[in-house]
Amino acid sequence: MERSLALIALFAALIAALGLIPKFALAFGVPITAQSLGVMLCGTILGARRGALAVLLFLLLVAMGLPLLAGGRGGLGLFVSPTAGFLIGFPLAAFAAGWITERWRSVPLGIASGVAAAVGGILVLYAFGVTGMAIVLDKSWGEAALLITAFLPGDAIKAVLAGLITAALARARPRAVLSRL
Amino acid sequence: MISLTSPVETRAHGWPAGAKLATLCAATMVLFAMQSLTLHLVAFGACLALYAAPGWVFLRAGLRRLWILWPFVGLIAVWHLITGAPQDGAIIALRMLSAVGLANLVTMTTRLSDMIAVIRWLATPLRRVGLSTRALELAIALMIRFTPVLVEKGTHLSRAWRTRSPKGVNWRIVMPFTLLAIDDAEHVADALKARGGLAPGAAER
Amino acid sequence: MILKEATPRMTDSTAPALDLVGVSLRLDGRMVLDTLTLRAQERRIGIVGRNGAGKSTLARLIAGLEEPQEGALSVFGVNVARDRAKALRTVGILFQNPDHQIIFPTVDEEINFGLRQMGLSKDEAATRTTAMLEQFGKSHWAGAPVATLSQGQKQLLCLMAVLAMAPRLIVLDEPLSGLDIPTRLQLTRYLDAAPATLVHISHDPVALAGYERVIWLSDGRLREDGPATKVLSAFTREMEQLGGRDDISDLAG
Amino acid sequence: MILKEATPRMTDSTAPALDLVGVSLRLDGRMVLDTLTLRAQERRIGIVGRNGAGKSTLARLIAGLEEPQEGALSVFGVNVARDRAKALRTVGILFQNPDHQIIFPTVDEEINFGLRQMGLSKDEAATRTTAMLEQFGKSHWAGAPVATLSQGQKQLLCLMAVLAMAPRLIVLDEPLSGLDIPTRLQLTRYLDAAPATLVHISHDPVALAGYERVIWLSDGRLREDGPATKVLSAFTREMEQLGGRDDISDLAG
Ligand SMILES: Nc1ncnc2c1ncn2[C@@H]1O[C@H](COP(=O)(O)OP(=O)(O)OP(=O)(O)O)[C@@H](O)[C@H]1O
Ligand SMILES: Nc1ncnc2c1ncn2[C@@H]1O[C@H](COP(=O)(O)OP(=O)(O)OP(=O)(O)O)[C@@H](O)[C@H]1O
Ligand SMILES: O=C(O)CCCC[C@@H]1SC[C@@H]2NC(=O)N[C@@H]21
Ligand SMILES: [Mg+2]
Ligand SMILES: [Mg+2]
Repeated sequence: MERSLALIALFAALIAALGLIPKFALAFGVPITAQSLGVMLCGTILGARRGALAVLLFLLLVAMGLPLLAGGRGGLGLFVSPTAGFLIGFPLAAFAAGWITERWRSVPLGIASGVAAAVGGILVLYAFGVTGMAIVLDKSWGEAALLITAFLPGDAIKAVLAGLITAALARARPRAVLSRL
Repeated sequence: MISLTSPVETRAHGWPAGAKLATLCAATMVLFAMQSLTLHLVAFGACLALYAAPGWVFLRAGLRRLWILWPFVGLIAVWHLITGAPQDGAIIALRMLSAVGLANLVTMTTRLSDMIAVIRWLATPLRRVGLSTRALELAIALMIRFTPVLVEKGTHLSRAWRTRSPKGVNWRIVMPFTLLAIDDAEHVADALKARGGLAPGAAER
Repeated sequence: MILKEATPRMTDSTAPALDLVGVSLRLDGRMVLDTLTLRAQERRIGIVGRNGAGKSTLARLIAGLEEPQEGALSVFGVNVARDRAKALRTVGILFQNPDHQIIFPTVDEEINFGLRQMGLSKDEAATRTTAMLEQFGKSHWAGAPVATLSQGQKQLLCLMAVLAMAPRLIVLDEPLSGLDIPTRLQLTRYLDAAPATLVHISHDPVALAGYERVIWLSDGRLREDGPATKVLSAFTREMEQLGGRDDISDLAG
Repeated sequence: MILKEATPRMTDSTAPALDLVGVSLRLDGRMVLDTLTLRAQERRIGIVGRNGAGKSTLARLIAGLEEPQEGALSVFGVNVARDRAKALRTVGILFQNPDHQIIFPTVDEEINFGLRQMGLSKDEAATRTTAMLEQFGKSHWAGAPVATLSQGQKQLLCLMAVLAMAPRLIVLDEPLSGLDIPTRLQLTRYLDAAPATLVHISHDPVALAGYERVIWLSDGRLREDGPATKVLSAFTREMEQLGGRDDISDLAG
């Protein structure tokens, strides 16, 4: 119980720490950021439920006004900005990544978690992100989807990294990879 | 970014945390609504004055924490100079500096326990319907704790590296740092458990 | 059933301070503690043994942070690993490494936390924190960031945090190792006078000199167990003999 | 110019082991080391002082991990804070807390790292790592995960990693505090015989008994400086007198 709690808090802090890596602002208001790597890792390492909880914890503090999003942003205002869809999608992305990592055990962990990170952090997350952008920027779903291709190369790299890190951690500290306990 | 401790005890440490947070919330909303460069200059000046009020040591600590924003300010400046809208750029940069500056001010002058008391108060409806909010309160406390502690541990790690290497840290530090973070979480879990942790009965008040 | 006998449901005032029956613990496939059986009523219990003998692991078991894979363990009749709420008032632990113990960023929050966990109100906890700091002449530490304390200062802070909670039994894992001489002397007197039962782990036989009972662990097993005078003299003799060998390679572990 | 004199560009075989001229260090606005001036040629230098006196901070300065805000510091003529490549062969440090020193997850990686950084080839480094482990009778530790070592075992590992690099001067921050008696005795003999210059920080005057020079720090200032016999007896007398007071609140810091 205490272990789960500490690890959830740690991963929420990890997302915040990744926010220190400078984001790259794009004209339509959704930045390229390293923080979605943190979201993927929450899922692949902590598993579906705890991973989603870690992301929710992070979002709660962002909503409280702590400047934890890349570039030192925070506050309730973000949840009505172009980036809102992504923020809402974050916990579900972690959940999806965790769900797949937990269940897909027939391939090596590195591959399973890499694919899981891609499904959660790209497929699921983009679905929410595009919807959010379409609403806030008053664009059609197709137009918004087109804008979002700018994220693909970066997010593919993040998914690979998530797979590598998860596998390395499983070797060094198997007990910490809650998604596979 | 959230480092909770201030080098000196200020008068603001005694103010109620809820009021400080509410004011911060309101101030941030105003900042985002304001579109005038003059007003933003005034707001930023006021923010600096708040930092200066408790004295030189506090001001220096506060400015050091704001300094990490310079890449963003630089990026915004370059971008808006290229696009030919320097005034917009100045507004965005100032708004960011003021907003982060104020948020840091609140965190620097508010004890973690006071911050959590606010969350606890906000979560009152959950307890009314019989849910325990203890885990939530602890999770927030721990998350806020991890950020500065990880920075500190990272400092120790890069120091250890420098004692044995003429060059600075490289990518090989990633895994050691990850393990260090995980181990720290394990130690926190133990330390927490040793003092009652989430046990029912512990800390129900 | 043995288990039931060793771990009655209620805190029992007649139950022995420590009661271990055939306790074993394996970590990552390594037998770290091997069928320990021991029952102690004494108020001052010392634990000695070489590096890697299993002392800190035993400390964790006594504090209820780990559950034995075999056997049963209780402290004043409380099954400390299971009944965590009761364990809080029964046993406290000072970790060997202060960095493993400190959770919060400032000195007063660290002491305060345990008190709040015990159910004290905000005001009561604050009062007791202040009193504790004052008693140790450290009032000026109150809001100080823990990160700026020296190693010995951190150790003292950890000790204050444990003592403030006033549990019936305190496990001290090398409490004096990083402290300066005056602090060590004064703290020894303070601990000697403390009402709690102490389980004190140390590499320094002198620190355990007046103890009623000393347990010598060796490779996870009970090597000797008895009054301080007897066990410590046998221990010291063997350690010095081992240390006298000129072969650096005969180090523990 | 004083600075130039105190820190000549080349490693100078006649330069004193330690050369501090008016060294001050302020951390977060607090004066932690206050205009220290000291020049030492001795091969065995001890440092004593109360908790929070600034011993570990001085150790970091000597190891070149921190730069003095005022004054100049050199080790065997090397400006250790600036000239990191040379510093590596000149000075090594054993941190007070092994957790602050260990970087890598396995024992052999940890020892190997420093050797590789010194420019040894892969094979040479591996050979020296194996030899070091063997010399201390710890060959079986080679691939072991550091996380499973006990505190004392970690301390020993840190020491092996420093010794393997064979720097001219080694700063030891309480190297013996967590070690068992035999290890302590054997290591003391081993260190006594080591060719390196030692700067040994300790709370235990006995550990510094035979030293040629002992420095007593107090509140970041040089309190006394001279041969071990003289400084240690004054130090011990004052410490025991302080410790004899019945007032627990007279603790350091
Ligand atoms: N997770 C683990 N996996 C395998 N072995 C472990 C693990 N944790 C501890 N050990 C081993 O158990 C033994 C006992 O460790 P412990 O920390 O209890 O020793 P100790 O008596 O406290 O030593 P010290 O005097 O150095 O503090 C050690 O040999 C250690 O290597
Ligand atoms: N970052 C910092 N900011 C402010 N004060 C600091 C900082 N780091 C250390 N100090 C203070 O400097 C003093 C010296 O610390 P140092 O760790 O050098 O002591 P020490 O002599 O090694 O003590 P010990 O015997 O307990 O290890 C302490 O009082 C400590 O509180
Ligand atoms: O900082 C924020 O406002 C949250 C931004 C969310 C950005 C999304 S996450 C998926 C996609 N990949 C990126 O690099 N950025 C977007
Ligand atoms: Mg131990
Ligand atoms: Mg020190």
